Amino acid sequence: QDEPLLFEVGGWDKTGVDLPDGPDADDLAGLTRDGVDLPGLSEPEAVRHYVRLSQKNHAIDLALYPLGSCTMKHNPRLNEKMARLAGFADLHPLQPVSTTQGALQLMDRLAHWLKTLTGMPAVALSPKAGAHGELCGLLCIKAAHEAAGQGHRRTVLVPTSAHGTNPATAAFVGYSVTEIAQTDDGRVDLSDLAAKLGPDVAAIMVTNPNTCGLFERDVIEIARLTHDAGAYFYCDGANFNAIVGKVRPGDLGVDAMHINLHKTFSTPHGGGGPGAGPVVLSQALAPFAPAPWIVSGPDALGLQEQDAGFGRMCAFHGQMGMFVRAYAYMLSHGADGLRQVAEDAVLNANYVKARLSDVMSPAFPEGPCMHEALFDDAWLDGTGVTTLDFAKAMIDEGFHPMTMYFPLVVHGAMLIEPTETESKAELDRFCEALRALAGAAKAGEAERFKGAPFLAPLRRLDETLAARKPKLAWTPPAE
Amino acid sequence: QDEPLLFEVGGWDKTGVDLPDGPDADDLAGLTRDGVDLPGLSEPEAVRHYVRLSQKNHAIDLALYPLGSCTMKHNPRLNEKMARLAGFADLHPLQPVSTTQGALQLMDRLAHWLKTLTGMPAVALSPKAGAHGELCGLLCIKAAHEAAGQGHRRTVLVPTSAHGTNPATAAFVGYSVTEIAQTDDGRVDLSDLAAKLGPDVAAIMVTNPNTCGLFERDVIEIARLTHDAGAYFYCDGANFNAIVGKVRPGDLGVDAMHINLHKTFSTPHGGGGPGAGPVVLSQALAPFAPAPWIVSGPDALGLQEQDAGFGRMCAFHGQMGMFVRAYAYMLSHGADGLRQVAEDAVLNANYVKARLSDVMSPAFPEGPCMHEALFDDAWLDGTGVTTLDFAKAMIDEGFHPMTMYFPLVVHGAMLIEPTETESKAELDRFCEALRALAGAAKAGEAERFKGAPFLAPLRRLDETLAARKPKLAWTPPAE
Amino acid sequence: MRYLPLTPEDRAQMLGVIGAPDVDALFADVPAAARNPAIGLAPHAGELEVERELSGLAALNRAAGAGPFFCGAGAYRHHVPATVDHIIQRSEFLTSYTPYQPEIAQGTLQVLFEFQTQVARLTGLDVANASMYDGSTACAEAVMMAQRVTRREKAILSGGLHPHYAATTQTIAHAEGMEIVRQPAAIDAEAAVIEAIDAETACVVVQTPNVFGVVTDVSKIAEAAHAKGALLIVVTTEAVAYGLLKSPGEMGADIAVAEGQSIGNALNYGGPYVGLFACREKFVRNMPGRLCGETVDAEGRRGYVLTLSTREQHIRREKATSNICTNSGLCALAFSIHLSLLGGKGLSQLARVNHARARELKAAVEAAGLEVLTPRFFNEIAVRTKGPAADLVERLLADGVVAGVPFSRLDPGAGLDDVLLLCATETTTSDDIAALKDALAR
Amino acid sequence: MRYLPLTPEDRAQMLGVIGAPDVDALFADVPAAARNPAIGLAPHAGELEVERELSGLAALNRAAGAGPFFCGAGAYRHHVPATVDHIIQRSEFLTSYTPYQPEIAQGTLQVLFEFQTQVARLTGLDVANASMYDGSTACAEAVMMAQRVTRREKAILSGGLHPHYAATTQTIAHAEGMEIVRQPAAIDAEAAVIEAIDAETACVVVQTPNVFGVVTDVSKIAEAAHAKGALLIVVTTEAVAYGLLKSPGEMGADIAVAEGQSIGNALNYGGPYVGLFACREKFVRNMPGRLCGETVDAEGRRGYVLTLSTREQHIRREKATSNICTNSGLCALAFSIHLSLLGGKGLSQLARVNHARARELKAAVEAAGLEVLTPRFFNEIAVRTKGPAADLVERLLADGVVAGVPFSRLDPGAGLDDVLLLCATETTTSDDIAALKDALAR
Repeated sequence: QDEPLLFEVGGWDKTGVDLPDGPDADDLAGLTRDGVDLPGLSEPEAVRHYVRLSQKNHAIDLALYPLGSCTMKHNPRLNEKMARLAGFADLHPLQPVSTTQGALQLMDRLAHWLKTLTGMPAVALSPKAGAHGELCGLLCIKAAHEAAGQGHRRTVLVPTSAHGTNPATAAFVGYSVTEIAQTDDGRVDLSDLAAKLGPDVAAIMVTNPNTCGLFERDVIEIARLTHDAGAYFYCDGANFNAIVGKVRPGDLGVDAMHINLHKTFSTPHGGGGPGAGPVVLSQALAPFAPAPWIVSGPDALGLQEQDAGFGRMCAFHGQMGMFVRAYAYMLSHGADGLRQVAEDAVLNANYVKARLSDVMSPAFPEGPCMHEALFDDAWLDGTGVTTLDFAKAMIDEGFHPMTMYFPLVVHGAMLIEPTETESKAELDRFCEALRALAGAAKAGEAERFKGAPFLAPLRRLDETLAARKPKLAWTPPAE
Repeated sequence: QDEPLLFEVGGWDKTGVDLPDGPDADDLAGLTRDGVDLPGLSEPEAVRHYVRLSQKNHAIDLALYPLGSCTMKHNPRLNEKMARLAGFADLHPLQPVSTTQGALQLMDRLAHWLKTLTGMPAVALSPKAGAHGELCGLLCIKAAHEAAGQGHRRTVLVPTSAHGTNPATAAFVGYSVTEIAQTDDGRVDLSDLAAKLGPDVAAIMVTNPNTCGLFERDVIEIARLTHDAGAYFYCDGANFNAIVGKVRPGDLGVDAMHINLHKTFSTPHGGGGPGAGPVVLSQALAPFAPAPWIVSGPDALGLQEQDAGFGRMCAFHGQMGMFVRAYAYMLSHGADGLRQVAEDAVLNANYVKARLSDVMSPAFPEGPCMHEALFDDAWLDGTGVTTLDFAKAMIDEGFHPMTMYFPLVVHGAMLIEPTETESKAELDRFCEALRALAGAAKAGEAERFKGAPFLAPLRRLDETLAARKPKLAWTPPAE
Repeated sequence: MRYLPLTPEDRAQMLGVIGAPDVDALFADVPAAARNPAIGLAPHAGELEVERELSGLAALNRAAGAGPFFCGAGAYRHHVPATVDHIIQRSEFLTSYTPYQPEIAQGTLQVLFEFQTQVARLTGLDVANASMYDGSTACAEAVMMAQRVTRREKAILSGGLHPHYAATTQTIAHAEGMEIVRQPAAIDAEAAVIEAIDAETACVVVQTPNVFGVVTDVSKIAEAAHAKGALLIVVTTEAVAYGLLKSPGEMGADIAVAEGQSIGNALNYGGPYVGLFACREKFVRNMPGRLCGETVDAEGRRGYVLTLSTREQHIRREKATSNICTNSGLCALAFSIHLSLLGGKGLSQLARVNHARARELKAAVEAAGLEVLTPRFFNEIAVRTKGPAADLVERLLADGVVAGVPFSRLDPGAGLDDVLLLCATETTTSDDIAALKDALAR
Repeated sequence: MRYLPLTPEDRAQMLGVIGAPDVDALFADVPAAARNPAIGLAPHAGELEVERELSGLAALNRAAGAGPFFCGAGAYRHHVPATVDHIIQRSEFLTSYTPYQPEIAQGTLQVLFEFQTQVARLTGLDVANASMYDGSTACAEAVMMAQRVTRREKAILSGGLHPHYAATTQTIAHAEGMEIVRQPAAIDAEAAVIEAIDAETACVVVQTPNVFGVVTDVSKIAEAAHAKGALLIVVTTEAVAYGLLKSPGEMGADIAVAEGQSIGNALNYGGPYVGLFACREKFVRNMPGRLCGETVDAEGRRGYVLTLSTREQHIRREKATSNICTNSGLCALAFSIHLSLLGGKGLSQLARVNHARARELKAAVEAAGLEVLTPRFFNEIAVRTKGPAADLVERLLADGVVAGVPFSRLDPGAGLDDVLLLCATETTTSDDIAALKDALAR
């Protein structure tokens, strides 16, 4: 049922807080506004508004959320509780550092875990999300090249299968982007890479495991070629969850890699952030990392907040609230549990792949996948059903659709990432549902797909209308 | 969709906690059991199980919950937060009292508010729910009579409209129950009361406002007659929310009254408890109140835990967690806000009554009601629709049914209590839905009602089957 | 007022629809002299102010977790997973009513069905109800149920029963007309009830582990009771003990009651807690409290309803088996969630860890020169103090150690002033125990 | 492992279905030498142990609420209603993804639409996006957006802009190829930017209240900028100020950015926070970040979707307006809930209370003999200290007072070592202010 906008139910002179009116600000004459044109809700109305709205959402707490490349895993509630301890949540970023030693210790320990797990000597904690971390990594690389008199290197090589953030970030920093070809088995084409690695190349950006869900089995050779060409190896760490505790990127020759704490270390996605994107760095890049930086004093930890590396990524020290959650997750799993995370994530994905390969068409049937199973739409040929239709029909079965049409290198791609926190029973329920849907598609029940979803709070939305005549804010109804 | 029982999804050797195995209890040879035959769930599975289940419930946070006599009002989240402060939640009932002075102060202040709001000199805090409070009140009365050599008084008078707990409690204590007749306008019949008040009567139990939602306008005369007959006036305080801050039962001659903290003071119902039922007492009854009792020392508060009054109602000091919530609610409202609570509760009920009286039949059309509006089923005559059918059809409109077939004195009773925390907009939405349903019933659309609900997680349940062959625990499927 | 949605304009409009001049007209039935008294209480306060006052009060208490802590005696400090408290705060559980409308209360109902099954299996009995207020009232209800089953009036309470449970039972069951025979408090007193059982005995009530921590195999008591046509009621105040010890059902109990607080619920200074109540199937129609049963809906789908309500007060009124209306639903939910996370395996582990901590505690107390009185224990022991136990507790408190519960606080007349009850759980660290030992040695 | 549902039996069965001998076979593509390294980190720990470690670390910090506290300078301690934190922890908000599938994400989407409307109205501008990482990155994005709109390369940053915002903008916008002219830090420096505007200027960035607390009417700066074809970007680090002060839009701003932490969000030692970003409608296709728009579904019902995504990286890749992928959704939700509780009325009240507390603070500081440098302020003032402000902060800390932020910590090179920034909010009590005054007087 339709939930009105708060502007339609709120009272324009109503409030859900009890505050005094406060004296007039007579010292600010001429600088003040004449009221704020926003409705208020009493607390019961507010609670109901948001609880009702919430029930229109799918969530990982409700069912499998198999968004490949997004890693929707269980978010432990312990982590939420820890992040709300007054000593963390009610702590000001500019208090005297002598009053925040616990926070600095936590950041220092988190850094130690990140460095140890990746086999890298340094980590910049402040980036606020994965894309922000990519930016940080490329700025380190740029600064390193400039310091070495290599500022003329203006090209970044990116595989066709890369996340959109990779070329966007490279372009942002002023690099020109050149694509690297992909082999038939879904990996970087080494000969194309070698051909394109020249004196103008600043870095390569490779996701590993890559967005086809495959491990770049030539990664050590990729690193060697890159380094030989005087370029740096930026690894997109979005899929680190597939190898955490199992493989250290530092052992593979990586120079910089961001880590999405919400993907690998379970901080909640929250309907689109906040994330956190610390960047681990090789010895060569470490000196160029931005402020702030934790420094060890004789008796206490300190913060170097100025004049570090290439500058500053944001106002304070990064996403402390996410650090607490991620560190709680790490401690909970330990070295043994984190390796198990990677193994179970990969096992679950291969299980889904195995159970669906006879009714759908895997994009790379040979060999194991890593943490996600990629299918193309060849199996839908002639059914009149598209990847999109199929995905929307999943909604009616109680599941969130998989990632669609990504990576771009696979036609009608369907990228399924179950994560390690799904039980076999839930995987079986999911596979049965998809098998039944696949059967229906092949049996010519196209209408079941074209109109889907039927059972969601809304039917398909008109995205074209939204973009053609953008309505981005509520306006009062015309009188 | 069906959510399996945890016994069907849990693993018999699985656990969602990480504990060491622990050493064998070799010192308890012969006294130990061979494992515990219960399944476990990993944390992700547990979260999903309960979140999915939760979405099958209606809740006050979702929509109006007009259960007359149950008082489903908004539960402020501040109160939940306060009850979880370590100083309250992580406090043992048998710690040295010197380490629990804040808890005792809170109980003392809560007692002060309860006494002031009711105009009564004493309050026993320990009863754990309303019915437990009734028991406490009657035990005080019994003890007082016995102390006065009036132990022969064995009868309790109860109006026909009373809550079932009243006669049940009286019978429990060994009293015989005699019903008092009701007048045509829904109040205690004074002449019947006077006739039945004799030397054998220990007490009367009258709810005020009564379960027809009406104020006993002769309450002072009722008290006078009762006291003149040597009996005590027990008031069922379930409906105190209608008069809190507005009328003090002590001013009306009441000797004992329990207060459901979850009804008047907003502690959450929690799907059926925990409640809390402190009992305010007159000077005559105060000496007989049970242990424990807060006592004021020169420097600190103490607890008298033995040899108080008629005995002990439960193991410790009562529902402390509910005390914190109720006290937070009282402070939030203050004396002015609590009076407003009563006024808005009564206003909302009268508004619903006014808006529905032309399409339904109010049981007592004359004069205002208090906090709930009572209808009978005369208006359904000839429609083929029963009160039950009508109530079930409300579910399809997104509302919880009102209380049905209670009080027993009204045929096919429908008792609607909106509470003060409903907005006019929600009341209008509710009244419109009921008006439309009433129209449908009268228009002969009986099928819409007989089969209702259609849109709930389940259709009507077979209660007869459940009672005839009780299945009260899961059993493994037969092989 | 932040919790009141009506605006002055709303109120005026609504009065217009009602046809009342003002809101006071709606209170016309209230005697004028009693209407609108002056209430000498503070006016409404903002959330910040309320939070300040309550936080201030909370800060005057010493939380159990603030340092070494050894109190048990009917309430136990355990670690509860964060998930439990998260789920019970979901609106759909927290702010729903008793599930009288099963079509829109299947969440609560299925949980209750699962809870009943869990309790039945823990206690080794056939059926359990949907919870009671707490362990002590469950004990009183069990005694009264025995009266209904046996049609006898006498109940014998063991000297090992928690004195608060005995007092509660005495108060309530006596009010209902029963004769309560309470045996004198003694450390290892369970077998003594056998002598007292006679042909008028409705039930014997035995606690294991008892209030002194003593673990007892009650099989012989069950035999003796049954031989005389009496029921055996077994009480447990520490539900975690079910993870290690023989279940009441296995030892022949007819009714088992327990305090369930240990699983899923905080200490809360004594409440709210959750009473567990289980019995043999043949007694089910004499049970007090709510019961949830399985059934089907109009389309044949499995579902759950409250059932056998012909026992209850809202149907039977003065003929009900009990006057109980509410149960302890949300606490039962917390119990059930925690237990579903533990599973049988986790509960066994937890119980073993508790037992191991208590063994460490016992060794430390003995090393400090005190005599341990409890021969067989789960996670609690009774200790003989030199001088009144209450004095020792005060002295150790000055050293920052909350040393336990003097038995005299529970039963001042028992002549056991030199008995101190101490408890250790998985939350007790070796440092805590060392601090106690050091303080004792001072 | 409590978060991992697979049992050993599950794993064995699944490997069988896959046809792999063991799980390591699935990692065959990983170079053998790099597989399964020894990781020198602790093994897994139970919830109790993890809670102990983190609680221990938290206890090493002094929470802002632990005593008198006057830090602001870009992060503000306000009271957040308990309802806010309750709602954002609901599974359906907390554990959902970016709303790419609008049919099952209307909850998140409608909230974003409401948030955008709230931000547009607060800032007095036409459109707002669905949030940014924080205020500082929003500022940098605004500068780069001005470049896209004006096709000019130069940005002028006022000397009143928060030094961290200036540094962030300098780093990021410079990397993208812009020339950043940062004016020297000065107390009341806003008007100075007018001189610097020239025909190459893409934008001027002015903060009000500025980092020294100074409130400025930027209308004249807007006129000057527009006269030269440049945009005016107005920055606010204290969103509560919107409740009292003229909005950026009303004063002629083209883009307004702000730190939204003050509303609905805790201090969190600096993050996560929520950046607000609003602009005039004509610039909408040059905006960074996510946008939510209204549309209809296949049955004509109103609904919401993410829209204009042709600006974004996942569609446009290297031609995107920004590389941003995530926003700060949950913090935006908290902001929106708190603001919907406040309403315009409550926000105005809150702002007035803040202002009144700051006036009390100012009077106390002056009474203690210090010079207040901020001529017009909202809830922050800058004070001239005798000697380095950092030393004074250390001295007062010994007296239990966290006195504020030395400007030198933000910008050590500015030569303003004797400037201390102090802030008061509704959480600041008169006792707190008295404690500061007393400590200053010592």
